[in-house]
Amino acid sequence: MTRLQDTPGEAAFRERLRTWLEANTPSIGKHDVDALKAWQRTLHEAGWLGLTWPAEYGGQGLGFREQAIFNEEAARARIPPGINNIGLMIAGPALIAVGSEEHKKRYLPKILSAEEIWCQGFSEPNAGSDLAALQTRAVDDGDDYVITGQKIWTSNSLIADYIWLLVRTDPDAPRHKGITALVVDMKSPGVTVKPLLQITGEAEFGEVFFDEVRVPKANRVGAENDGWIIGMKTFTRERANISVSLSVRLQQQFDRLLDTVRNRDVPLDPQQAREVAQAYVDSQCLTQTCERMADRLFGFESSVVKVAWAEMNQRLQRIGLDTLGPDAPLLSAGGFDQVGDTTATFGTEALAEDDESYAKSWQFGYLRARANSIEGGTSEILRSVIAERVLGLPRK
Amino acid sequence: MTRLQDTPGEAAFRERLRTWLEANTPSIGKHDVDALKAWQRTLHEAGWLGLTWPAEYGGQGLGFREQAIFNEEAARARIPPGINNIGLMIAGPALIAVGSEEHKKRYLPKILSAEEIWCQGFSEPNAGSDLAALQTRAVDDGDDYVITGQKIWTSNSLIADYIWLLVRTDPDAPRHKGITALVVDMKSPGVTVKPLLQITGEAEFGEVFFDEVRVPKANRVGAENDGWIIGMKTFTRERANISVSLSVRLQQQFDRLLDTVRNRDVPLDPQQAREVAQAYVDSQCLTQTCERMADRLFGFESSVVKVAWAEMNQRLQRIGLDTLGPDAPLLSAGGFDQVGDTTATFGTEALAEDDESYAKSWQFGYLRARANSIEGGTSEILRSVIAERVLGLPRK
Amino acid sequence: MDFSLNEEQVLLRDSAREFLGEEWPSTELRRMLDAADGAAAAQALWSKMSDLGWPGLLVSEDYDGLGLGMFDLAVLMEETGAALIPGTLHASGLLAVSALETMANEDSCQKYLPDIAEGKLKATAGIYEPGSGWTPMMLAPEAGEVVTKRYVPDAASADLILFVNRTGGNGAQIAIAHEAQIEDIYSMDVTRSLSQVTCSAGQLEVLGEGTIADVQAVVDRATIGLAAELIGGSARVLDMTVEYVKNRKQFGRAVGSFQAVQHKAADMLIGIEKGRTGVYYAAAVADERPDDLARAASVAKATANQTAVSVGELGIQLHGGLGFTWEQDLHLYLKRAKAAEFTYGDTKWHLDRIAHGLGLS
Amino acid sequence: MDFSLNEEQVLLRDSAREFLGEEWPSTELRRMLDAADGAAAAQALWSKMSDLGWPGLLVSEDYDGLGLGMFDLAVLMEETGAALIPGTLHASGLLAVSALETMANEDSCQKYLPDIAEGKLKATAGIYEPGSGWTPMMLAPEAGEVVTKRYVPDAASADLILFVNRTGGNGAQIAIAHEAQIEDIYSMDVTRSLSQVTCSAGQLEVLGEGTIADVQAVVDRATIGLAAELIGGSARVLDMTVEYVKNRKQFGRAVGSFQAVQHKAADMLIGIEKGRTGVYYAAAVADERPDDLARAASVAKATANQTAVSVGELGIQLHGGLGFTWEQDLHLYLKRAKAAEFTYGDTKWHLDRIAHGLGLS
Repeated sequence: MTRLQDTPGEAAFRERLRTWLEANTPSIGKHDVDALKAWQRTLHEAGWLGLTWPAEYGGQGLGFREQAIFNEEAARARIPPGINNIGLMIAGPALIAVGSEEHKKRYLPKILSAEEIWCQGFSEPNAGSDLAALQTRAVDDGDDYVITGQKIWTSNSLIADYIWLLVRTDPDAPRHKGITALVVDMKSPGVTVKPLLQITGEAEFGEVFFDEVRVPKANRVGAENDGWIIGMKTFTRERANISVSLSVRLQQQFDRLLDTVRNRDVPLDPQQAREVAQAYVDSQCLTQTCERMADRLFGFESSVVKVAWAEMNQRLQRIGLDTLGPDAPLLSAGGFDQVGDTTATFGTEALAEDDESYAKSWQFGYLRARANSIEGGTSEILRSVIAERVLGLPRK
Repeated sequence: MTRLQDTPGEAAFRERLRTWLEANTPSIGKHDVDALKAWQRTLHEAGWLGLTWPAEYGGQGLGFREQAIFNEEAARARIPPGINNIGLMIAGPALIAVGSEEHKKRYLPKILSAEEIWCQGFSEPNAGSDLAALQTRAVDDGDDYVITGQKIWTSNSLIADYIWLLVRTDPDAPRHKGITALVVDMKSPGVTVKPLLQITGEAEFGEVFFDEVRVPKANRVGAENDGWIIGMKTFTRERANISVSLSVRLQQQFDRLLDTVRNRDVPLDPQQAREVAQAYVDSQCLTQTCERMADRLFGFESSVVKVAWAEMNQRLQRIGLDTLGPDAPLLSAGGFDQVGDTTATFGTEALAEDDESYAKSWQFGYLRARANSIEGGTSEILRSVIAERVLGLPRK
Repeated sequence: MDFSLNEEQVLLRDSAREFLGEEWPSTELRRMLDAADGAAAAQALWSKMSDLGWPGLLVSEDYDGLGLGMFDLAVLMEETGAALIPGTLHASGLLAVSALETMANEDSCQKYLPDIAEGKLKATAGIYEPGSGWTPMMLAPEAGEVVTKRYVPDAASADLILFVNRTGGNGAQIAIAHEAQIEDIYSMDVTRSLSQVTCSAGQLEVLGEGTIADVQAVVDRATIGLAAELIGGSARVLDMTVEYVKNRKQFGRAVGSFQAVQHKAADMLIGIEKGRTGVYYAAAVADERPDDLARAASVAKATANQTAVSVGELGIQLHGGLGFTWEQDLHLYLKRAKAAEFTYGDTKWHLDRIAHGLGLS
Repeated sequence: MDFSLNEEQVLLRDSAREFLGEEWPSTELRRMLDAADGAAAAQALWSKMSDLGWPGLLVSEDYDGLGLGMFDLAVLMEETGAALIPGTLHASGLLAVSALETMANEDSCQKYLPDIAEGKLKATAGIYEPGSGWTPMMLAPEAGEVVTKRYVPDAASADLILFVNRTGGNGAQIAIAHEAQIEDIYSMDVTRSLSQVTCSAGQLEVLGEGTIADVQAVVDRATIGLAAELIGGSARVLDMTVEYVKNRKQFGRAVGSFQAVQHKAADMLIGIEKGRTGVYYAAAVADERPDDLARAASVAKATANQTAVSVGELGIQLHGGLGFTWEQDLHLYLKRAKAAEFTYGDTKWHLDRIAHGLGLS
């Protein structure tokens, strides 16, 4: 019995991967879309993407362990951010689970190769936590649906080729019964995207507007009015995949924190040192909890990891910021590749997209982390999910 | 404009009181009932009790400021615990507000003199947070009510002469409409009291059982079935009075904490010192918040103070315990008049009533404080009260 | 203790709220942040505030000010904090005025305070230096050829830049920094201007002498004002949040009816009441019992830091995704809170000072 | 990493749960605490546990033990922690066994371990001394005429009391303390016996030599076991709480349907899952990668401390007044948690050790 070490097969996989990453990992800014696409294609061609996807759609047909090893090694190598994470982590797995053979053949390979970038259109201005309140309308018109409405909080929508969309096909049915899942080409006439500026100054999300957009019924996933269940499956998959990548992100953030505090002029006082040690405990426990609960993460228990991660990351970002001392709130203080200048300008311009040092700063991290307890299910909603679905408490 | 200093009248009152307390404050253990009664009588005869009560019932007819000064000076002088606090802080003020002239004349003077000790019978096993669910029945029988049922969490019930009681007089009315307030002689046939052992090992509360207890209708306070409103008034009064005394208790606890940490062999590390400083901040702010909000404390805003106090005191007790180091969980470690022996015995006997050192220990304080967020309204209920009644959020 | 507002204070508070509601709504704030004529927006507000006498609120009547105290200013600054006004009032009407009144000689006070009180002269004071942290005793023990002051509020638009320097041991001086070089630095709080200011020693015109304790007292008064601004901002965040959760519906009911939302709103109120107490107490101490100023200012700042950051974070959380948008003003309050948390000492610094005062370190 | 339980471990866990449910229900625990024949209750349990081989779980097969590892013991100790058994298994089967196997010579192992494994000999080990805190390097550098050990678990009923002493520098020894004087000390955790033990230097029979690092390793293994007990206890508190809030009705509905209750229960589960991870990880490290033992044990203990105290407090809160009664078992879990928090180093101690290992202090 060895619990901590890889099996011989896993060890060989890890060794090959590590060697490959050492030789091939580039440095790419998070806004350089073309380079990030090229990097994903390189990863895919080398056989490191879609590890758990079936081989016939371009995947590798491997297991969760290999995916976990990939995550660990990718974090270790600090690979650039994924440009098609929605496709790889949400839409792709959802299509594998519920899509038609034709859809799988058509879409999955190009998700892997980053030829087609995906986004996900679930949330609406009046349907956030209460997703079943969604109002984007799809009217039956022969071979097409005609779609009108608005989605919000759509990551990657500014660069996406396809959107994984939930629409209301039957407005008279009970809330959960009239919803349908569609794949929609973002280049369809009538689709417009507006960037949604966030408190960080970035527009990581967008608003997507549909004005009588025609979508062939062939793009429907599953049966008409079956979209709620499909949406829920997407969600648990989203949370499971997010859980795995979260633990990696928390490890990276912790390494960054360690860099920051080791580079201080003044040593940490005992309380600050304990705060960093606590972040170590948190990041270790989260990573290992993901591994320990791996077989339960496609169920409601993924909420346990998601809630814990959100709070741990918020705490970690705050520690990183707070340990910087009097300069903590100053722009370009304490990024992990701090450029050291103070040329940022007043107001939103300070937050221009190409300001990489800001994007890697603890100020940015602190602000961005505020969304962790909102995105992918608010911590309030998820705590109720844990209570009712995992612990079995009564719903009312 | 002077905000921090007493007016000349207040200063004279404070000076007289301080001199008197210095000369007269005895040291009495909290379980020495006779001595505590005698002490209260002494206080009363010297004119220091019932400061805000009308003179015709033995009070002093003074204002809130004098009461606040009394609380401050009493804390400073570390006077013994009050034996009749339920009478002085809850039943007395409630009678002044809603009692008949006859009741006031009959009961109030003896509350002040501690000739008659009072307790309060509101909570029942199935009516805790949901007080309106109370089931103790009062059946109309000519000039009497005949009472059957059970009360729980009744402070002082083991030594009380009277109980301020809510009963159900109309079981068919809506929950809030069939409740009546009564004064019941605890020596009435059919009343039995059982001590309720708590996690501290003390029996501060009791269970009170009523088995066909006859109570003259003349003992009714207010009209029949008007008890809910009277109970609510009692509650706001309870919380207001508790708020004032809480701030005094928190000051005392902070002084105790300071004694403890100053007597350590090893100096506090920076984090521990900050924890104590934070407790200073908390206790200062709570005391002054009580003064600042004095005119609002008879309303729902008393909940603000109650919730804050519960958490501050829980934190303070934990700090006191935790700073003791490896011996922290050991009995008779770190009481502020620590006896220094380790003669306590295994199990409940360790918690015998006369073990004053235990009662003053941080272990006791930590355990006792667990109830702070339950007694007098759970923090969960009170946060909803704040949200709905103070902030005006919708109830559903 | 008496924390109730007198008639004048109630009037001051209510008229300030009304004035700022009209003159400094979110649209004006946004104009200052985003538009080419941003500086004009700030200047227009300053002129109107000057008409009301706010820059001279603390200035004694001898120098044509209103001659009011820190308690009055705290009441006003709750409102200016709620409206997120730029930093000129804080820099000129509080920090510079306190520095001059505490350390400058009579002639200098005569010369500058009346114009400052009138708002004609916008002043600021540079105290801290790179590496000094927030501890005046860590200032360079004597001036080198060049003196650099960091974290100087509102220097870019100031007409008069004062330097408060250490002069060896416990000595200190206040001086005008002529021909100072101003380099903007930018903090998360985009509503306030902050600079690093450099002046050659030869260009310093000394206005008076004092002690390091005087310097600390000046900063402690500014600290109380900042704490008041933070509590005022927090109260506004709670108002916005209450309004939102009353109206936002999910699952067929107002989200404000869910316990998870209600209890967080309750925590926000608890923090605000506690923080307001700390501010009023410290302001009263500043007016009446200056010997206790250091500890009282630390109580106020420690509490205000905790309240403002926590309320700012909860306000965003309870607004859900909307709270995370640039368009909503909530982030401006959180950024102000987070930046102010480190100004004049962070929470740990103030708790350390309290602990030291209690003999614990 | 692979944290799944193998078939034997599932069997061990399930059978332990069943066994303890039958043999050590609350009534037996209460008999031990309250009744005149309390010691008999504890002894009866010990005999039955011995029949199952638990005292020898860690003892190698060479000495007639089961030869299992820390991971197996952690799985078992979650169950014994859930049942709040007295301290004999921890003292004899974990602390004393680890001390002997790590530091005693072959002859001594041969002589004592088989009887300990069989449960015939109840052993314990005294390591810490008054004033040493939880840091072995703080032990007296050499034995005086009398050696006093504090916080010795279960010494009162032990047949064999071992002393682990420092012998100057980094040296350490293990010895039998003959004719030791045992003075009971009492902690909040009324379910466990704790003593201060004194022995004259002449009565120490040395069984082997080692280093301070060995001593720390022995304690680190005991620490992981204690963390496992805490997590098992926490899981039981959550079970009790879920059961209660499902059934307790107020305002016409189960209190478990209120968000304020639900979210606290969710927090309890999150803490338990995190803590269980810490324990399993540390136990695996103890078995497979002893070089990382110190840091892993600190991760486990820091997390278990936080989880157990918080879950214990929340369990009482969610039971309302009932949770505050002596009659309910909840306080026994909280007291165990709070006492254990300080045993083998409190949270600050472990965070300090992690920080030191990360090069931060």
